[in-house]
Amino acid sequence: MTKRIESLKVIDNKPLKKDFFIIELESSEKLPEMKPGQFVQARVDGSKETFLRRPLSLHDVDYTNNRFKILVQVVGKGTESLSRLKTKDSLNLIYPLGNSFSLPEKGARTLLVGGGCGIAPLLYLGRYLKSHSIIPDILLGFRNSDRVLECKDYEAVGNVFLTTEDGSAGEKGFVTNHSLLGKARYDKVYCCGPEMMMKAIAGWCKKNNTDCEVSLENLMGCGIGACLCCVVNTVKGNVCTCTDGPVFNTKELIW
Amino acid sequence: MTKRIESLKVIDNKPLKKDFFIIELESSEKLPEMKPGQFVQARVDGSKETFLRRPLSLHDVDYTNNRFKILVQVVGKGTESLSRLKTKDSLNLIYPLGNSFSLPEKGARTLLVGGGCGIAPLLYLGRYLKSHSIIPDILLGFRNSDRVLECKDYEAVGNVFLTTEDGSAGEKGFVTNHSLLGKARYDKVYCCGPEMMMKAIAGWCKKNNTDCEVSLENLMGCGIGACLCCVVNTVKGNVCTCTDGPVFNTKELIW
Amino acid sequence: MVKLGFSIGDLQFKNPVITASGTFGYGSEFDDFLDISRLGGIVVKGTTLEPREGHPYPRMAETASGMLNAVGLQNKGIDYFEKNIYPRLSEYTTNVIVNINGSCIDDYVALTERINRLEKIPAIELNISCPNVKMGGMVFGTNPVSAREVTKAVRRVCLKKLIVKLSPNVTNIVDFARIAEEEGADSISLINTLLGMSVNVRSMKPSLSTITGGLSGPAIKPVALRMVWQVANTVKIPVIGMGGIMNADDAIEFILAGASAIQVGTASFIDPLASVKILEGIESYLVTKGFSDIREITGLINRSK
Amino acid sequence: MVKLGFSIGDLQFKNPVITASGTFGYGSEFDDFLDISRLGGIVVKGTTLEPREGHPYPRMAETASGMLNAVGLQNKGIDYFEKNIYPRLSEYTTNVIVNINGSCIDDYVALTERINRLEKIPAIELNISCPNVKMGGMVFGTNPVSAREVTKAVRRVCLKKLIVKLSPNVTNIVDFARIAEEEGADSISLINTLLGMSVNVRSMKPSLSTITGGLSGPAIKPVALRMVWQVANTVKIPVIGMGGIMNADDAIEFILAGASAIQVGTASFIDPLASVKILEGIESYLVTKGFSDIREITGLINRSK
Ligand SMILES: Cc1cc2nc3c(=O)[nH]c(=O)nc-3n(C[C@H](O)[C@H](O)[C@H](O)COP(=O)(O)OP(=O)(O)OC[C@H]3O[C@@H](n4cnc5c(N)ncnc54)[C@H](O)[C@@H]3O)c2cc1C
Ligand SMILES: Cc1cc2nc3c(=O)[nH]c(=O)nc-3n(C[C@H](O)[C@H](O)[C@H](O)COP(=O)(O)OP(=O)(O)OC[C@H]3O[C@@H](n4cnc5c(N)ncnc54)[C@H](O)[C@@H]3O)c2cc1C
Ligand SMILES: Cc1cc2nc3c(=O)[nH]c(=O)nc-3n(C[C@H](O)[C@H](O)[C@H](O)COP(=O)(O)O)c2cc1C
Ligand SMILES: Cc1cc2nc3c(=O)[nH]c(=O)nc-3n(C[C@H](O)[C@H](O)[C@H](O)COP(=O)(O)O)c2cc1C
Ligand code: FES
Ligand code: FES
Repeated sequence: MTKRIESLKVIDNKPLKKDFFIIELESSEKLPEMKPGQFVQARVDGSKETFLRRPLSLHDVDYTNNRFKILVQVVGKGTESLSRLKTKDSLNLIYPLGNSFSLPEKGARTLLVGGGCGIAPLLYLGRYLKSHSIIPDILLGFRNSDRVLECKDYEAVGNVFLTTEDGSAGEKGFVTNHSLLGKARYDKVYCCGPEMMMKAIAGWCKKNNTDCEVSLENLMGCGIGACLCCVVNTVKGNVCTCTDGPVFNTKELIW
Repeated sequence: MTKRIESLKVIDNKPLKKDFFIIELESSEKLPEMKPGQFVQARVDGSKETFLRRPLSLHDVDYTNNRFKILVQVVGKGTESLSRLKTKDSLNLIYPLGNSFSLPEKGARTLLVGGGCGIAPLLYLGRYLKSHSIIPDILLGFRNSDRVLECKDYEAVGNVFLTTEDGSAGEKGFVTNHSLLGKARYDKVYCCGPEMMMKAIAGWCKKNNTDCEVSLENLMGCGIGACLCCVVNTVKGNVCTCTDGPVFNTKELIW
Repeated sequence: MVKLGFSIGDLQFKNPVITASGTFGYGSEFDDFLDISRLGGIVVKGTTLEPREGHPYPRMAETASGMLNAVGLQNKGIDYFEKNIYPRLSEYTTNVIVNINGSCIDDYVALTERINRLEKIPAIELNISCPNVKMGGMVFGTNPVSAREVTKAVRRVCLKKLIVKLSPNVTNIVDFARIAEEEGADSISLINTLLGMSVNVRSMKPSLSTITGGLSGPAIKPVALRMVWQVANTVKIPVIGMGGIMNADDAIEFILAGASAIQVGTASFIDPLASVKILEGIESYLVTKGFSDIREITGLINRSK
Repeated sequence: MVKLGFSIGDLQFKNPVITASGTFGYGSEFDDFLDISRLGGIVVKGTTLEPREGHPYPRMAETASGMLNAVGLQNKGIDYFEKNIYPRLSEYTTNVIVNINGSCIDDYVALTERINRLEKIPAIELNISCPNVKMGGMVFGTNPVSAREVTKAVRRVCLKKLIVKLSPNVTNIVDFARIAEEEGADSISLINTLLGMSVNVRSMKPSLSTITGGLSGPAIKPVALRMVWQVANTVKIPVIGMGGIMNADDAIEFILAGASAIQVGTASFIDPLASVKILEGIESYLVTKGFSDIREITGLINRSK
C-alpha cells in the first residue's frame, strides 16, 4: 500500500453538535485502497501555534467519487484550526497510514464501542463489517446530550446503543456501565476512545474471554514510523502506534 | 493622541497590479485623529512563519465612515498572508503610530516622491496638502509598467509624473533621473521609498537647498517605542523610527 | 478571591506578573493600553552608569516563533534616569525594579550605590550577561568566577532586594544559580536571551549589524522552562521565570515547574496587553482548577513525584 | 549545471543535503515519497551495541515552531542492524552514515569496530550527547575531557570517515569543535537537540515521561546557525550544519555561515519530501544568483567582511 502526500479539496465542512465537525475531502486522483482503522496525517496550515501534523481516522470512504470523510472533535489549537476550513479550501494529507481492524470470523457476534471522537473510525469499520455480512452492535458514549452526534449513519450499519455521563440521552454512565454489557455476549469487540475507556473495555473483554481490538490515539511526531515517538509497550517491546498500529489486539498490549 | 489595539473589519481587499493590493478597514468606533505619515502595526494571523506585527502606512482615511485604507506590496511572508484577507475577515491593528509629515509654509512649491510601496503614505499626505490649498507635484517610480499603479487617486490631489526603470511607462530611469528634477524648483520635498531612493532625493534636495522630509521603513519589533530595534542615527544620536519617526527631516539624519 | 501574591524576603508583590527588562520601556510606552499598577512589577530597561548609543541598525531579525535583538543596552544612563524618569515611575503603585549593567565590577557597584538612594525602587535586577566586559572579553554570566565576584561585590553595597538574572548560554545553569544564592541574592530571574544568529539570503549578509544577537520569544520557552525547573529544584530563594511567555498557559507552565513569579518579555511587542491578559488568565485557571492560592501550584510537578 | 558536491577528505558527496539521525528512520520509511539515492547522504538512527527500548511514552511534545523528544535511542542494536538493515541500505547509491552511541568509551569503540567491517558504510557519526553514561552522569558532549577521550579512542580504531556530532548545551561550542579536530575528526556536525522541557497545564504534569527532552525544529535554528558559524570560523575540517532547517532558504543560511553541508531533521516529519525540496531549492538559488559551484557561497558572510 503506497502512502502519498496530497493537497485535497475540501468539499464540505459540516459542524455537528458542540465541538464536532465532519470534513469531506476529494482527491483529484483515484483513491488508494484504504482500510477501516487507517488514518491520515493532516497539515494544519491555518494555525500559528501548531507545528506538527495531526492524526485523524478515516470516518467514511466513497471510492466512486474519490471522496472520504474525517470526523473531528475540537480539543486544541490544531483541531480548532481545522474546524475553520471552508468548502474549496485545501487540506494537505499524508495517507493512508497505519494498519487496520481485522475482519472477524464469519458470523462472529460483534460489538463496536466508541467514546468522544473515538467514534470516528467506527462508521467505516461498520460499513466494512456489513459488506462482510456482519451486523454489529454499536455502543457509543458521550459526555452529555449536547454532544451526542446524529447516529443515523451508524444505525445503517448496526444496532446503536447510547450512554451519556449525565444520563441526558441513552443510559446514564460510561459505556462500560451500559446494560448491554451485562446481557449480550460477543465474539469480537472493537473499541476506540479515551485510554481509560479502552482499558475498561479491554478489562471487560478479558473477563469475558472476548477478543478485543483497540485503536490507540497516541501522540504522533511523524505518522510514518520515522520518529519513534508514538510507541506503545507490547509483548514485543515498544512498537510504533503509527506503523504497527493504531489498531492493536489487547492481548498484545502491556496495559 | 491615544493609541489603541483593535480588530477592524475588512471591508474590501482589492488586488492592484502585480503584488500590490489595497485593504479597506472599518472601525466599529469613531476613528481617532490620524495624520499623514502615521502607520499601523498589523498582526498577521494567517501565517505560521511570521511572529511580529508588520508596519504599514495610512494610505487614505475616511472619517465619515470610520474607514481607512492601507496599500501593501507583497515582499515576503507577512504581506503575502495579508494579501489573502477577504471581506468580512478581521485585521488586528495597533494604531495610529508615529509622528507625521509637517505642513509646509503657505504657498510652498511642493513635491512628493514615492517608489514602490513607498507611494502608500503619499495619497493621504496629498489630500492633507490639498485641504491646505497646496497642490503638489507627485513623482512616482516603479520597476516597470507591470507595476505602475492606477494614479487616478493621486491625480486628484496633484500633478502626477511617472518613471519606470525600463521606460515601459513614464520616463525611463529612477525617480532621480526624471526631467522634472532638472526643471522645477521646490520649497519642500516629501519622499518615501527604498532607502537608496530616499538618499538620492535627499542628496538632490541638499544640493538645491530644498527642505526634505522622508518616511523611513526601518524594521520594527514593536512599533511603540518599547524595543529600541528600529533606531536611526540622527544628529541627536540613535532615536526610534517608530516614535520619533517614521518621518524625519533629512537634516536630522546622519546619512 | 484567589491569592496571587508572592514575596522576595519582605518585599511583597501583589501578583506574580512582572514585565521583563528591555521589553517594556519605562512603562509609559504602555500607558495608553493598560493600567501598569495592576501588575506585580515592572523591570525597566537595562541601565548603565553612562549613556549608551547601543549597536548600529539593523538590530532586529524575526525568527521562527521568536526574534533576535542586538540593542546593546541603549539607554541614557543613570543620571538621566534619576532626573527624568524616576520621578514619573515612582507614581506607579507597583514594584519598579531597575535592571543594572556594567562593563566591569566597579560599574555595577557604582550603579547599585546610585540606586540605593532611590527610595521608590525596591529591588535591583543584576544582569550578568552583558556581552562587552573588561576581563578578556569573558562574559560575567557564563564564567562562574566572575559571576561570583560581581554578585558578591554588588551584594556588599546593595540596600535593595537583589535579583540576579542568569544567562542561559551555559553548560550548567544550576552552578550559576548556586553561586548567586551563596553570594546572597534574594531571588534569581532567568532566562536572558539565547545567543543566536540569522542570515539574510537575499542580501547574503548577516541580518544583524553585530552578526549574533539575543534570541527571545516562544521559540526559547522549552529551554527556559527546563532551566527554571532545574534552578527551582536547587535554590531556596524565589525564582522568577521567563522566556517565551505569551499567554497564561505558558506562565502556568513556569509556575508548575517551580517559578514563584514570571516575567513577560517579547509578548508585549505583539500584544501590549499581554501582561494583563496573562494575569487574568492565571487567576481564572486557579479558579477553574479550584485553588485559592497560587502557592498551591508553585512547583507542583516536583511535589507530585 | 551547478556543482553541488562536497567532500570529507576523499569521501565524495554528490550534494550537501543529508538527512539527520533519528529523523529519517533507516530510509525505507521514506521510500514511498522520494528517491533516497538523490540525496547527498543519509544518517541512520542512533545505533547502540545492545538493543534498547528507549524511554517510556509519552516521548514527544509539540512546542512553538519545534518539538521535544525523549526517544532515548530506541534501536535494535548493531547485530540486528548488520543482519537485517544493512543489506537493504547498501543498495542506495548515496552515502549511508551510521550514528553511534554508547554508555561508555568501550561501547563506542566496540561499535566502531563493528562498523569498520561494513563495506558500504563510508562514515561514522559519533554522537557525543547521549544523556545516559557511566562516568558520574556526566554527558560526553558537554565535558571537554570526556569529549576528547571518546573522540581519541574512536579515532584510534575507526577506519571510516569520522564525523563528530556536537551537543549545543555548552557554554563554548568552539572548545568542543577544536577538541574534535585535534583528535582527528574528519568533519564536525552540529547541532544536536537543545535540552528543553514542557508542562501540560491540563494534567499539571510534565509532558514527557523523562521530564526533559531534546528540542528540535525551526525554534532552534538561530542558535544552531550561530554555533555553526562559530565552529566554521574555527576549524579547517568541513562542518555539517543542522537545526531547524525546513526549506532551502534555511539551508542556504547555514551554507553562507560556513557549513559545507547540511542535515535535514524534524522537517521530514512534516514534509517527508523536505530533503529533496531543499536540494532543488539550493540548486535554483545558485542558478538565480549566478553561481556555478556551491563552494562559491560556502562561508560567504565571513569572506565579505
Ligand atoms: C491514529 C489516530 C487517529 C485519530 N483519529 C481522530 C479522529 O478521527 N478524530 C478526532 O477528532 N481525533 C482523532 N485523533 C486525536 C487527534 O489526533 C487529536 O485530538 C489532535 O491531534 C489534537 O490536536 P489539537 O491541536 O487540537 O490539540 P492540542 O492543542 O495539540 O492538544 C490539546 C490537548 O489535548 C491533548 N492531546 C492532544 N492529542 C492527544 C492525543 N492524541 N491523546 C491524548 N491527548 C491528546 C494535549 O495533551 C492537550 O492537553 C486521532 C489520533 C490518533 C493517534
Ligand atoms: C513605518 C513603516 C510604514 C510602512 N508602510 C508600508 C506600506 O504602507 N505598504 C507596504 O507595502 N509596506 C510598508 N512598509 C514596509 C512593510 O512593513 C514591509 O514590507 C513588511 O513588513 C514586510 O513583511 P513581510 O513579512 O512581507 O516580509 P518578510 O518576509 O519579513 O521579508 C521579506 C524580505 O524583505 C525584507 N524586508 C522586510 N521588511 C523590510 C523593511 N522594512 N525594510 C527593508 N527590507 C525589509 C526582508 O529583509 C526580507 O529580505 C512600511 C514599513 C514601515 C517601517
Ligand atoms: C529587545 C529586547 C531588549 C532586551 N533588553 C534587556 C536588557 O536591557 N536587560 C536584560 O536583562 N534583558 C533584556 N532583554 C531580555 C528580556 O528581558 C528577557 O530576558 C528575554 O527576552 C526572554 O524573555 P521573552 O522570551 O519573554 O522575551 C531584552 C530582550 C529583548 C527582546
Ligand atoms: C525524534 C528525534 C530523534 C533523534 N534521534 C537522534 C539520534 O538517534 N542520534 C542523533 O545524533 N541525533 C538524533 N536526533 C537529533 C537530530 O539528528 C538533529 O540533530 C536535531 O533534531 C536538530 O535538527 P532538526 O532541528 O533539523 O531536527 C533526533 C531528533 C529527533 C527529533
Ligand atoms: S509518529 Fe513517528 S514513529 Fe510513529
Ligand atoms: S519598533 Fe520597537 S522601538 Fe521602534
